[in-house]
Amino acid sequence: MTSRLINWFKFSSPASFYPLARKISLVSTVIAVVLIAVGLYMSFFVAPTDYKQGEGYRIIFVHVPASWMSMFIYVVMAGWAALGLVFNTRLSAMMAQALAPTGAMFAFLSLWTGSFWGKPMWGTWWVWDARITSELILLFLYLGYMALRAAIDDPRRGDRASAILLLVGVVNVPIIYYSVKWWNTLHQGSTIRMNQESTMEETMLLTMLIMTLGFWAYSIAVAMARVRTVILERERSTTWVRELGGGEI
Amino acid sequence: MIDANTEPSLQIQALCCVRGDRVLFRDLSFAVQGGELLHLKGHNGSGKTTLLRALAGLLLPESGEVRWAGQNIRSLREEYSRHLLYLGHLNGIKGDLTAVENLRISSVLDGLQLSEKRAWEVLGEIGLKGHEDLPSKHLSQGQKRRVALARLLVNRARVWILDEPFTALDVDAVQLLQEVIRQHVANGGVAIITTHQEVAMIGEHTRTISLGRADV
Amino acid sequence: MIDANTEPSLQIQALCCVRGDRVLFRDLSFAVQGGELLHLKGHNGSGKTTLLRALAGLLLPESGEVRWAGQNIRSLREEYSRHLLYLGHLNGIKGDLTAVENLRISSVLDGLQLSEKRAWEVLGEIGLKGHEDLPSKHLSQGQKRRVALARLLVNRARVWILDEPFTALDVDAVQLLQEVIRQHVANGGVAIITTHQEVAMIGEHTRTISLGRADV
Amino acid sequence: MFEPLYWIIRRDLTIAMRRRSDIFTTLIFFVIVVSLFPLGIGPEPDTLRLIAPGIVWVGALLASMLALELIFSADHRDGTLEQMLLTPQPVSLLVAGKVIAHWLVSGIPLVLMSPLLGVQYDLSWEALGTLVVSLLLGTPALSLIGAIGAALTLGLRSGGVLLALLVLPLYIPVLIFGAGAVEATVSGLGGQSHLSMLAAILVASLVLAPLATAAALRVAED
Amino acid sequence: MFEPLYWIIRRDLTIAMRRRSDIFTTLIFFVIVVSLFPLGIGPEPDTLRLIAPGIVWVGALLASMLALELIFSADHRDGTLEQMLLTPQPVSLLVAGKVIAHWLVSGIPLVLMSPLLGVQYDLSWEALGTLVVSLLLGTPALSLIGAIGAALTLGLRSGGVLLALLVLPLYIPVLIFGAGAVEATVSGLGGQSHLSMLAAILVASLVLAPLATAAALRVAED
Amino acid sequence: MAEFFHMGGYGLYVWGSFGVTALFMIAEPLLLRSRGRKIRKRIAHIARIEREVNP
Ligand code: HEM
Ligand SMILES: Nc1ncnc2c1ncn2[C@@H]1O[C@H](COP(=O)(O)OP(=O)(O)OP(=O)(O)O)[C@@H](O)[C@H]1O
Ligand SMILES: Nc1ncnc2c1ncn2[C@@H]1O[C@H](COP(=O)(O)OP(=O)(O)OP(=O)(O)O)[C@@H](O)[C@H]1O
Ligand SMILES: [Mg+2]
Ligand SMILES: [Mg+2]
Repeated sequence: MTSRLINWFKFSSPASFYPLARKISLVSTVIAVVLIAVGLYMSFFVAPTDYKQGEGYRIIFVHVPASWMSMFIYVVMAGWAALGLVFNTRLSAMMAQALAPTGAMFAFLSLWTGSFWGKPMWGTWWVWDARITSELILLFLYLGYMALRAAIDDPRRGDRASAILLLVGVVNVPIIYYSVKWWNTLHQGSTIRMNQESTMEETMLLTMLIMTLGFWAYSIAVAMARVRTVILERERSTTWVRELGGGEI
Repeated sequence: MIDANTEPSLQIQALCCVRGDRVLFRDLSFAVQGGELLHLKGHNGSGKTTLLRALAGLLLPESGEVRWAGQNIRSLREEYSRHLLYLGHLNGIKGDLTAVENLRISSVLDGLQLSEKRAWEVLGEIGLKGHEDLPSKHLSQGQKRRVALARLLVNRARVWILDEPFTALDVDAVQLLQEVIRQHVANGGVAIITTHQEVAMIGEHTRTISLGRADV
Repeated sequence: MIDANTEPSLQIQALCCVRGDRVLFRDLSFAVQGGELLHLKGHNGSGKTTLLRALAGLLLPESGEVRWAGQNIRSLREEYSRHLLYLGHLNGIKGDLTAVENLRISSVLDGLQLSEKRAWEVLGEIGLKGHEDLPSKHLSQGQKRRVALARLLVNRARVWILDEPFTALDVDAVQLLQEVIRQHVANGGVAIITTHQEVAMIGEHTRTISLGRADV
Repeated sequence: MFEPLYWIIRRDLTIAMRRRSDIFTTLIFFVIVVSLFPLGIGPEPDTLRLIAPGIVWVGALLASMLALELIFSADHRDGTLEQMLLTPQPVSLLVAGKVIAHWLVSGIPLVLMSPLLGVQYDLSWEALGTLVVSLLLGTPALSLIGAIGAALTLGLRSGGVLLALLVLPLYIPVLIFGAGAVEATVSGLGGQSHLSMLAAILVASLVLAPLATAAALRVAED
Repeated sequence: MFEPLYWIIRRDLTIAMRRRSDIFTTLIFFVIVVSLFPLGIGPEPDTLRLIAPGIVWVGALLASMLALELIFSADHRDGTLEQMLLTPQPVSLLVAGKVIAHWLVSGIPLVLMSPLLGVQYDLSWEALGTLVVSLLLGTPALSLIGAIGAALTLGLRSGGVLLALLVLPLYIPVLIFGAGAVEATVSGLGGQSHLSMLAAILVASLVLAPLATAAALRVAED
Repeated sequence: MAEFFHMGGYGLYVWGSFGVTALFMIAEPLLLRSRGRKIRKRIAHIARIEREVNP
């Protein structure tokens, strides 16, 4: 029991996590490349043409994984933030910091690909639909987090302030989601609903799943690489970084 | 819960404070007992303010801890604040309130009741006669400092942490303040101060700690 | 237009400053010549800062006037600013800029060009070695003051108006600053300062003016 | 426990009264913003009636957000905030006091003024009633949520704008239910359910926001 | 004469670059405010298209006004403004430099972002073009006029709100012609005449505003 | 081949989505690498100076 605890705390120090992050990053890079390659092949050559939307529907294979990742990453960041506040470990905050740009990127990609889908399907780039609007708000939450981090120079203060923001945000995300949904459905208007075929074809579902896993691996790879950079930037004057001395890093 | 009658004592253990990428001090350990005056010395930028803020619990040190009567001040929180009076580079008074109002508010928040009459008296003592009822933003630099220092005359905290209390004060006020601090220490309180002025801090119970290396 | 070679002289005539309903001083008249150091004394709130701001042209006096080389400074405006260096209770440096950038900017605005190299030298002289390149909001109280005072080393203004320049400075810095002021006066400049600290302001050319009544 | 709460509120109200202009400025900002839209959009009454609930609510939201900037910044700058953190009182209590005082000074006038603006946009009496009630429930929630943002951005140079960025997304549910209540009344559906959602949000933020704000203040003074 | 102008601009741009987040926050505030309205008003595209020019312009106006708060306040607080008044340079020149830097940092991004927001409201390409041009002419005028207000409210506690109060009425002509230009384009009338009015306002404020601002700054430092 | 890129008339939209996604997901690691290089270089630089000053 005790030995396991010690082990856990050992890896919560940036110095010992630094080499580990490299290994994780390398492994997930390989997984990501393989999965995304397979996913892309299936998206274009295996999945059949949709009888209603023609080839246009293929956007789903990037759109949905990007949307899912953007939401998932925010929750993970909030988890790290909570850990950081409770145990006062620097590494947790660094993990949250490392994830944020990737999450924001996926939120943006979700909006972008959604727009590029909406134009041919609905005839407009943008519609104030509930889901779309809450994705936009999620993007704002990411940007707010990053802006707050950037505005505070003292890294420790930045860690704690942005952790509080993340926790407040994550409490709000479900509230925002349901309120937006309600707002939209209550005064219907001319909004065109996303067509929800739950009878999605098996291959399509499988392809989407593979792409999602690929994006997942990609996020882990990038986050680990970024956390290494963040560690170096923030710990550059500590002895362990100095001992690395630019040599074996 | 700390008994109010225990001997007050502040222990600093292996404290290390870092600002940016500069280590201001590391492995700093000492203790201060009731009846002692600690004079913190050091050139500009040696980390005196940083240390005082860490002692007051305003700043989370990089490592090490500060103990009050044996317990870490982080876990004591408000309990420790009850025994503490900190006065920093900023005066901590509201420009829109008069000196009297400022003094009474801070007393209430410190957990004391201060009648209006007593507040006037105290302000008179500290040399603000005739200015008690002026919004304190109109006061001069030194008068503002006096309003802040008036808290020393009503407060019953055991530990005083004063960061350059003498700045902006004229000669009379400096003398008065010295006397007040001496009284406090004589009554068994702890006082930790910094100052660059050559002030005769009286008494056998004065200790000096110097921060900072000789270079820089 | 004032000839840069005329003997600098500041004449104060029947100056009266009022703050709120309090007359701080009235009918104040004196003159300061080049090569003179004027030490303004007075207890807290006696009106020293008010007088200095009036002398710098930042504050419009109730009545009376301030003359530079025979002309009212109100009519001279920028012309007078060219000969003046005022340093108040605030440091006048930007926290987001480094010490070097702060110094260079203020020099350019004063109409001087200061090379980056020279700026580093000057900051080294004033004891900020190793801190030249740090955003100055991270500096300590005394270090910030030093950045502000570095202007004294590069400026060629004839009149220095310094409001408590010694606050927050440590002993070494105080000595250095005294030396710089003495030099300036020896070179025929005018210096008007206030300070509550017992500073040996050297030289035969020191004049003292006291503000404020004994009561209050 | 309520002694310090009372004193904090009293203190902040005294200061606000010394600078009475504060109260009016928030209010007038509200009035001006709401009145700007007809200028930008054009004067057709039908369009205006359609967008009135949204506009009035967005105006109230922006006014309340702007006023929030002041809630801690002055105290931070003059050092009174650091002193507050050092008192033996629980910080979240002091925060609650400050938010209450702030709402009394900046929120209440908005609520009182709103019917007048609603009339400008030709709303019915019933809709005006709902507007007032929705603001009465919504603006304190805005103040509470906004206080978190104000504490987080304390002392940062880009304070005002950053505050907006952090806080506006969090305000969205309040906006939706607030404006939704009025719209539902206008369209004859009744705003009851929206109003109870607003009340629920208010209660939740009353419990959680002071804690988060207190934590953020401690961080800001570090 | 241009040496100090150059240095002031360079100084302010350096500071802005040190805190790059400032630039983005103004921008994102703009985006958020503009996105708030559909949430208050409802998602019908027809209504939204109707009010789009007004909303985008009011959003730009509010964003630019909020950003203005920062233009002198930091300089005032740390004493650099008082030092600027004491330099031998004409104060209106320094003011012009600060406003230019401010517009580069806060105005330009708004102009660049506006087409995207227009797309959200389903505006035509032509209308988007007019929107950009009108903002390009209008936002510098907003900065110049706003600077006067910022100088007048300097150091007052309720700075932000009071500034809004003083400045918004002066902004109204800019708003009317700016949003008017876009609307005229939407309805096929062509926004030419509106745009030339905007240009005239810009020139006038370029000449007068720095002088007024300089005078206001002297008063603020008294 | 051309038919593949034409995507049954949806070419712009499909490639617009996949293209931008690919662009971002390739650019992100590249940007990250340059950021990492910069900090590593700086650390190496400081380490070298330190070795020179006190060997
Ligand atoms: C800017 C526009 C859009 C945005 C921001 C957006 C956002 C999202 C989000 C956040 C999800 C994940 C939701 C969830 O799993 O609950 C999602 C899923 C999905 N979207 Fe979109 N979307 C947009 C446009 C479109 C368009 C135009 C279509 C198709 C016509 C579409 C079809 C789908 C489908 C089929 C799913 C997955 C089905 C599901 O999980 O329910 N989206 N979108
Ligand atoms: N981000 C940072 N990077 C590097 N150094 C920093 C940073 N922040 C603060 N410092 C340094 O930390 C020190 C702060 O010291 P502190 O304010 O405690 O000094 P002090 O002893 O109170 O000085 P003074 O006598 O001038 O008040 C300064 O030397 C400052 O340069
Ligand atoms: N509105 C007002 N009403 C009444 N008195 C005022 C008002 N404004 C300022 N005063 C008084 O004017 C004086 C200001 O003096 P000033 O700041 O010049 O003092 P000083 O000599 O510089 O003092 P210090 O040594 O403390 O810096 C103070 O006594 C203050 O009380
Ligand atoms: Mg200090
Ligand atoms: Mg003074």
